[in-house]
Amino acid sequence: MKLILAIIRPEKLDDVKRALEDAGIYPMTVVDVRGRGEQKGITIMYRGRPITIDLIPKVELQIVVKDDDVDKVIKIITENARTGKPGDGRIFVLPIERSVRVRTGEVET
Amino acid sequence: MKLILAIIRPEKLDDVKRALEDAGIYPMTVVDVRGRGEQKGITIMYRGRPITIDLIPKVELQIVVKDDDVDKVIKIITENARTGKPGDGRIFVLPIERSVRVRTGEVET
Amino acid sequence: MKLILAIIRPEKLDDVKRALEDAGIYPMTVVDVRGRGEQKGITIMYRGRPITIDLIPKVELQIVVKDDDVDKVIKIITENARTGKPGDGRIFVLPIERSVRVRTGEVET
Amino acid sequence: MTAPTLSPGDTAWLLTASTLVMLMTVPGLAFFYAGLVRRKNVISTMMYSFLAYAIVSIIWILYAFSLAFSPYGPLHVFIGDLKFAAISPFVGVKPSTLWIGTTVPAFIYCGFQLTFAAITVAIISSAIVERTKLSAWVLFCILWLTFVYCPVAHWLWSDGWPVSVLPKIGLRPALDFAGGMVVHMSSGFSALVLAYVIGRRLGYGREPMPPHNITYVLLGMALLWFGWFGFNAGSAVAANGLAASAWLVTNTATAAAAITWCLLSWIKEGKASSLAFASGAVAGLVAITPASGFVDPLSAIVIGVVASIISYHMVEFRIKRGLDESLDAWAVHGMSGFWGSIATGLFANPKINPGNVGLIYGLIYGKPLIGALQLASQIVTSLAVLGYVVCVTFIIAKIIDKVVGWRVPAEMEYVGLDMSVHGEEGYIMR
Amino acid sequence: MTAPTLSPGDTAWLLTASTLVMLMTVPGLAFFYAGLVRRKNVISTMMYSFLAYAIVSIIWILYAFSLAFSPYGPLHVFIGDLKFAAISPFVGVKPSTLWIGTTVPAFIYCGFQLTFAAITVAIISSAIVERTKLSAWVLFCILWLTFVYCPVAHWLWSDGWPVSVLPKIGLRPALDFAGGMVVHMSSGFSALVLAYVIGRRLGYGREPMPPHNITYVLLGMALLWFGWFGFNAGSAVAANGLAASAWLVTNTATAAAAITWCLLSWIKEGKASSLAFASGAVAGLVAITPASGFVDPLSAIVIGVVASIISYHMVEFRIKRGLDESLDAWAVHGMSGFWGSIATGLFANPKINPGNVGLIYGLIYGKPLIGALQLASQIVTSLAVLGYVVCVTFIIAKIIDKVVGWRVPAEMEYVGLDMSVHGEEGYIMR
Amino acid sequence: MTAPTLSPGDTAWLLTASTLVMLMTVPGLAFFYAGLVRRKNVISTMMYSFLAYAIVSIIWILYAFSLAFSPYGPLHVFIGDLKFAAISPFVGVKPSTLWIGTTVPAFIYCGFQLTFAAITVAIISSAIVERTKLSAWVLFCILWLTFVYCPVAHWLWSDGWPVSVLPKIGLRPALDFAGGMVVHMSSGFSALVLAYVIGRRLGYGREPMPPHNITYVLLGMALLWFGWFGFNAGSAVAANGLAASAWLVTNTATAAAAITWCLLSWIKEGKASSLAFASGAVAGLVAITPASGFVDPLSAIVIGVVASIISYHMVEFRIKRGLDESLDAWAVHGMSGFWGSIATGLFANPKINPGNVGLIYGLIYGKPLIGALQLASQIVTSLAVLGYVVCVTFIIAKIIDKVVGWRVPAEMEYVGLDMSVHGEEGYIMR
Ligand SMILES: Nc1ncnc2c1ncn2[C@@H]1O[C@H](COP(=O)(O)OP(=O)(O)O)[C@@H](O)[C@H]1O
Ligand SMILES: Nc1ncnc2c1ncn2[C@@H]1O[C@H](COP(=O)(O)OP(=O)(O)O)[C@@H](O)[C@H]1O
Ligand SMILES: Nc1ncnc2c1ncn2[C@@H]1O[C@H](COP(=O)(O)OP(=O)(O)O)[C@@H](O)[C@H]1O
Repeated sequence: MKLILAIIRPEKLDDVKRALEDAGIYPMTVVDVRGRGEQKGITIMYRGRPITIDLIPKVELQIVVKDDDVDKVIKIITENARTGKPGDGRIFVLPIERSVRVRTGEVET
Repeated sequence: MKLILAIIRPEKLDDVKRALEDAGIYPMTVVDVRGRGEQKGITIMYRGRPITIDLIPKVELQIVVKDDDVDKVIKIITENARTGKPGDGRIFVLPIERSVRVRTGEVET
Repeated sequence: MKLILAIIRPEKLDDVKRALEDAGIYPMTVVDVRGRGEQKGITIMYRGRPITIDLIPKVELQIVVKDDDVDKVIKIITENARTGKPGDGRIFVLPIERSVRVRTGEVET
Repeated sequence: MTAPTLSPGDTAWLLTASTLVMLMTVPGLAFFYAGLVRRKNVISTMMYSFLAYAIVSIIWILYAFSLAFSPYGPLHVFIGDLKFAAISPFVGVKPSTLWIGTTVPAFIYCGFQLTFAAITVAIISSAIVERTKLSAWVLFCILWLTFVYCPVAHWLWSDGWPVSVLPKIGLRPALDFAGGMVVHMSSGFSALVLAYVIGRRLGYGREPMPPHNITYVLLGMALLWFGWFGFNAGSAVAANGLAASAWLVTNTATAAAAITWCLLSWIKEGKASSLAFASGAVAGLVAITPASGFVDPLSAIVIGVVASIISYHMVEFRIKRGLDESLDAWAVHGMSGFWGSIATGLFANPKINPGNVGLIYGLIYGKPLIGALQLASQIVTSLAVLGYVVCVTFIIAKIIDKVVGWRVPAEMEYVGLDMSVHGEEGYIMR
Repeated sequence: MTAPTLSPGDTAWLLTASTLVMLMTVPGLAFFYAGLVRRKNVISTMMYSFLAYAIVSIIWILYAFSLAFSPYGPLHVFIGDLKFAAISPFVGVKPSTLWIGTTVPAFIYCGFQLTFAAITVAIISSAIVERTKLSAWVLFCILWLTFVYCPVAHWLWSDGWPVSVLPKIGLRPALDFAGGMVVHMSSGFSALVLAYVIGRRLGYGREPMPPHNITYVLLGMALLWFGWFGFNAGSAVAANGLAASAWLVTNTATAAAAITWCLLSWIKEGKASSLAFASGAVAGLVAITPASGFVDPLSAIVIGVVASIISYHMVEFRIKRGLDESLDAWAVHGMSGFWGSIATGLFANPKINPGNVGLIYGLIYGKPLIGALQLASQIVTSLAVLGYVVCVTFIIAKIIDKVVGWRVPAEMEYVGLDMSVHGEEGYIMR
Repeated sequence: MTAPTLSPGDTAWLLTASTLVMLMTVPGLAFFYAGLVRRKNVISTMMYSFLAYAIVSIIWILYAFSLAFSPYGPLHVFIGDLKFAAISPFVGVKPSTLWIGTTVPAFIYCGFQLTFAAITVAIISSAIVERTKLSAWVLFCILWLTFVYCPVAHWLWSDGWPVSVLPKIGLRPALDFAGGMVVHMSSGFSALVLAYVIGRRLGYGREPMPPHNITYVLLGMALLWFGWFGFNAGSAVAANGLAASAWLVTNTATAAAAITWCLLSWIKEGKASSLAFASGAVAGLVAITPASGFVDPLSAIVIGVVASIISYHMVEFRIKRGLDESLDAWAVHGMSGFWGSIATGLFANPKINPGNVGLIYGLIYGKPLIGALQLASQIVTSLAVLGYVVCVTFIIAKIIDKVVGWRVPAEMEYVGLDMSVHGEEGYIMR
């Protein structure tokens, strides 16, 4: 199993969620975060001065899936969270050693 | 060392925290998250129409423990966060490569 | 690539951010969390009674960097987030298997 | 009888006072209560108050004002008739001798009383938060206003037995300047009954249910305090010395009670809780309400201090009994309203309101009998109000339970009523 | 002519009413609108209202009051002159027969009217939120106040053609008690025009843009309702029976409209939305505004119910058309203001305000012609206001677009105006 | 002497004005200040204001009103006596010639003044936020009210030397219509002294300490502005032309000052900060306060603009000096209060308040000497107030430091006073 950490634009959450549902991927955990990428945030010219807003609100999805589903999930997220402009986000894949269901105590792998 | 990610019901946080304390496990980081499991959230019948509330507030515990303590912590969490109803949550175990204490800079393993 | 999870004091965020910038490390994700370390929170004497405040607001940095940069980032964070008093925080390093840029879909390693 | 003359000064004050009392419910009470519940029910809790205000506003015009304030009808010792229903036959732009406010247009006397009826109903919602169907609450508002509020208001403020019959049997007319019995005892004890009938919130006692926004509680408290000057000083129905006196004793009792409860929490629990301050302020406001047109500022201090001591212990008692009377309307409104009604019979000072003497000033000024009789009237009437309110509210509550049912399904309660009933989220702070 | 005598009672009420109306904008409207936008624009949205209030406050004193309320000047059928500019020549501590408020000091009549002008401008900001330059807004406030508000206010409330010319051509003087046309139609239709000129927010229709803080919307609604008693009952410019009547019908129509819209959302969407309640309350307040000095409480119920039905469907229509008139000032203020202005010609009851008869009471009391003429005057004047406002606002909006441009750059809009324009973050809750 | 007659109109306005001023502290100031601190101290900051209000409310009744407003006693040039302590001997339901408000019941004159005393004390809390023991604050409230507020209020508003002695030595009686010196200079300079004695917050200057909730600051500002109409127009102690004038100049100066400070931030810092607008509004309100019963609207614009310019630079100066006078009561209240007191001696216009002429209108109307003498009186009295307040506050602050200590332990400060002192969390938004 893998933990997929996907940091995306908040306004794309609904689209991504819906697309994942359509693919049969329901479970997820969502965290409200702030972030910046390589652009060092957004720089705006205002009244002739540059202003940098460096931590922009983002949403982090944490999705644990079977190894086989990783590619599918990544594909869905990239396609649905994309605007083509800087700030679209990043997806990271982490290894999971064990997964336990609290309700039953059962261990999944 | 392992990072235990446990997503539980917010109203069970106090119980879990207390049970961990009793077992000598103090350190933890708590994140407020929203999530849904395989049930796709909660579905309610209201005035004859089904309503799905899909992202329910949850609490994510992040606890880094020695490898030997992983089972104990999982056991304590499952026992104390359980209600037996859908939505009780999930526990994931991730490998940690290094752990550093900011105050001293010392590396633990 | 590695995911560096650094839990630090919120009031040190600006210093750490600035120091990382100076070292050329821009990208990061920031999560507002609460936590306690081995001290079980802060204990205060108030009107003769001990009071324990157990979950203190912290900030969690999530920074994904090339393997070579890990030591540098850890050093910068420890140096700039340190006050020398309990509660300075912890840094954990986790392995990343894959990293995808949403905007382009390109996979980094 | 010559037509009474309109006083612009009195009218100005009544217009203002009515507006102030309106603010107590919309949004005063709404914020006070909404701050005390969990985040997932903030909208729902506010909507109970808002809907109560809106529903009472309409019904008041249609028939409730007439039921409560018409001095006519066969049962006029108990309740008015429908002579002024739909208030169309009576053109209210002129003052009328039918009501206490003979120098103000009847329309604003009607409006002023409307705001009292509305807040009384809204207070009761504190007992049902986080678990109750909206339809049940709407139904309750209508029935309770009709069968509980109208009679009790009629008793004390129109031609009811406590003012018309008691004097005939040798007692004094019962005093309730601004609603210690009519508003606070009736709503507080009704809240207790509802809490009993509806039952506890899921997880009550097992899970923490801390107030999600104390700043809203404090905002609500402040707006209540602010509006209460209209409530009490407005009840003089004139801009005169009595209104001024009511203003000052209201502030005094409230401050004394707020400090007292805050001190109790400081001493007993080691923390000077702001919620303690807020609860104390409300207890003080409630307790001075019936007395505010009769007592002097020093007595107001005593009334406030005792109110907080009583209500503080009633909260403890309520919790010990495991009753989820969720926001303590009974302990604060019911019991401090009770205390204030009795205290009126103790501290009424004839230098403030000539002719009205409580036991203590009766002893001082050599009229102990009149004072004792006043106290007796206060006790008798309070107990009658208490008994009537508890019985009728219980019947209404049970009927509603049978007909529509009070509780939402468990999943709705778990998710929170904001999402499940209103389809809304209070705050989206991300 | 003898100098009019100051009435302390009337003055007390006008001082209070002006203060209440001030609160409607600062912070009533500011919170209402700020709660409806996304978190990243909460400060920005409030600042539009606050700046509108502050700018109007200064300009009003300098020349706008004179333009609107001077009965002199060559164009006095259309607009006043600058005789009272800078209000220095006229010392306002005494009452003046020039204005309706002959028993109150001219200064407070000027101040009362100031608060109306300010809120009218502020309402328009609802159409431009989350995407507009501050400089464009500041410019708009000045131009719109001068070229739209001053003439329209002059028409109805000073010596304009709807009151001075219409009677001469056989119609009745147009009635607008507290600003159905002057305040609500003018701001509502101007909002529509601005929304059209400025265009939609980025992502509108594609991304969810839920209100970030419904509790602020409800707080704003409550403060509007509260302050509106000053708005409508204050428009009697005296503490008299008419003020009392206006108070009561205002409350009645508002309650009826709030319940109606809430019911519509319950029935049609399955949820009793609190935003529906709030929108209904505002629609009711708007609709009763022009009628509040003329109609009785039962008519007020009808006016409120119909207002919500109309505005509810106008919101739907607006959304279907894909127009980002962001916070629905047009649907609520514009259309309910229109309805209320017409309704005044239907429901005016001479028992409330002698001499003023709408069509319905005209039929009842045997004066159908007068009633019909009144209705005609209402329709003619409403349409004239509508036409004038739309045209002039369009011109102003286009000029500003050319000169400074309305929209901020896309990145600023994305980041939010709080950070990019004001350099501030509304809440730092971490 | 015949007993004065009660005026219902004046009484209605005083009842309203007192209620409005109460709202300025509870919750106006509380929200203004609480929004400016960090989230972890939101409750604590509010509680300083609430407790100040409650404590002053009680002490005022017990003895402070008498000390401040009794014209009797051996030291009556400096302070009153205890003749009216516990206000029991004087029955306040009737007007009294002892005080300026001869047409209103003495009780409400006492209540009106109470609200002034309370807000003055509460303003000082802005200097001690986020680091101070509750017990020290409670003690300070009592001592400061007694030894600073009562004398200074007596000087200007009862029988003190600036009104009784200055005329005898050839100067004019000092003018302070609504409290430029009594309220704002005294609280502002006391805040400076306290900040100096208590010292900086931990991490001040090294860590960012941004305001956690700007919407609360704006809400607080709005409620202050709203309530200030009661503060200034109420200080006429009648519903007359002077009250109307005070209403209008208050609004004008405030708007001018808000725009000015906002512009300064726009020009100098590139952002039109909403906090700048709010600070400007308060500076304008403060500056017009002493002048509000004397100046015309055009002068009010000047007073407002200059107030913002002064206070803006004083904030910069304070920051440069590294002083943690945390919420700038000194820069805003102290310095704009000073400016307003001087400005009264410049701009007083006899057309507004007959007999009172400032230097500028003295020159215009050919009475330069009277104007100059007025200005001299304003300067002398302001400086005396400043000197007295600074010295006595310093002594009180030092005594409290010795007896109970001002600062909480460092860990409590780190965790925040909400959790550590009050055991509460302001918001639980999860
Ligand atoms: N190396 C990283 N480590 C942690 N978070 C990152 C990293 N790179 C990006 N992010 C997160 O992703 C968000 C979007 O990244 P960004 O670099 O702007 O996207 P892109 O450059 O691919 O368009 C950032 O705001 C941040 O939260
Ligand atoms: N595969 C997953 N990936 C990420 N988070 C998950 C996953 N499964 C569950 N969660 C988290 O756990 C919470 C509870 O899960 P749920 O499936 O409802 O519990 P269960 O089915 O075991 O009763 C969810 O709200 C979500 O936050
Ligand atoms: N074992 C752990 N697992 C998860 N989080 C931890 C752990 N230890 C510390 N933390 C996080 O780091 C924060 C600071 O830790 P603390 O132990 O107080 O620092 P130190 O002891 O190094 O001074 C805690 O509040 C918590 O959020």
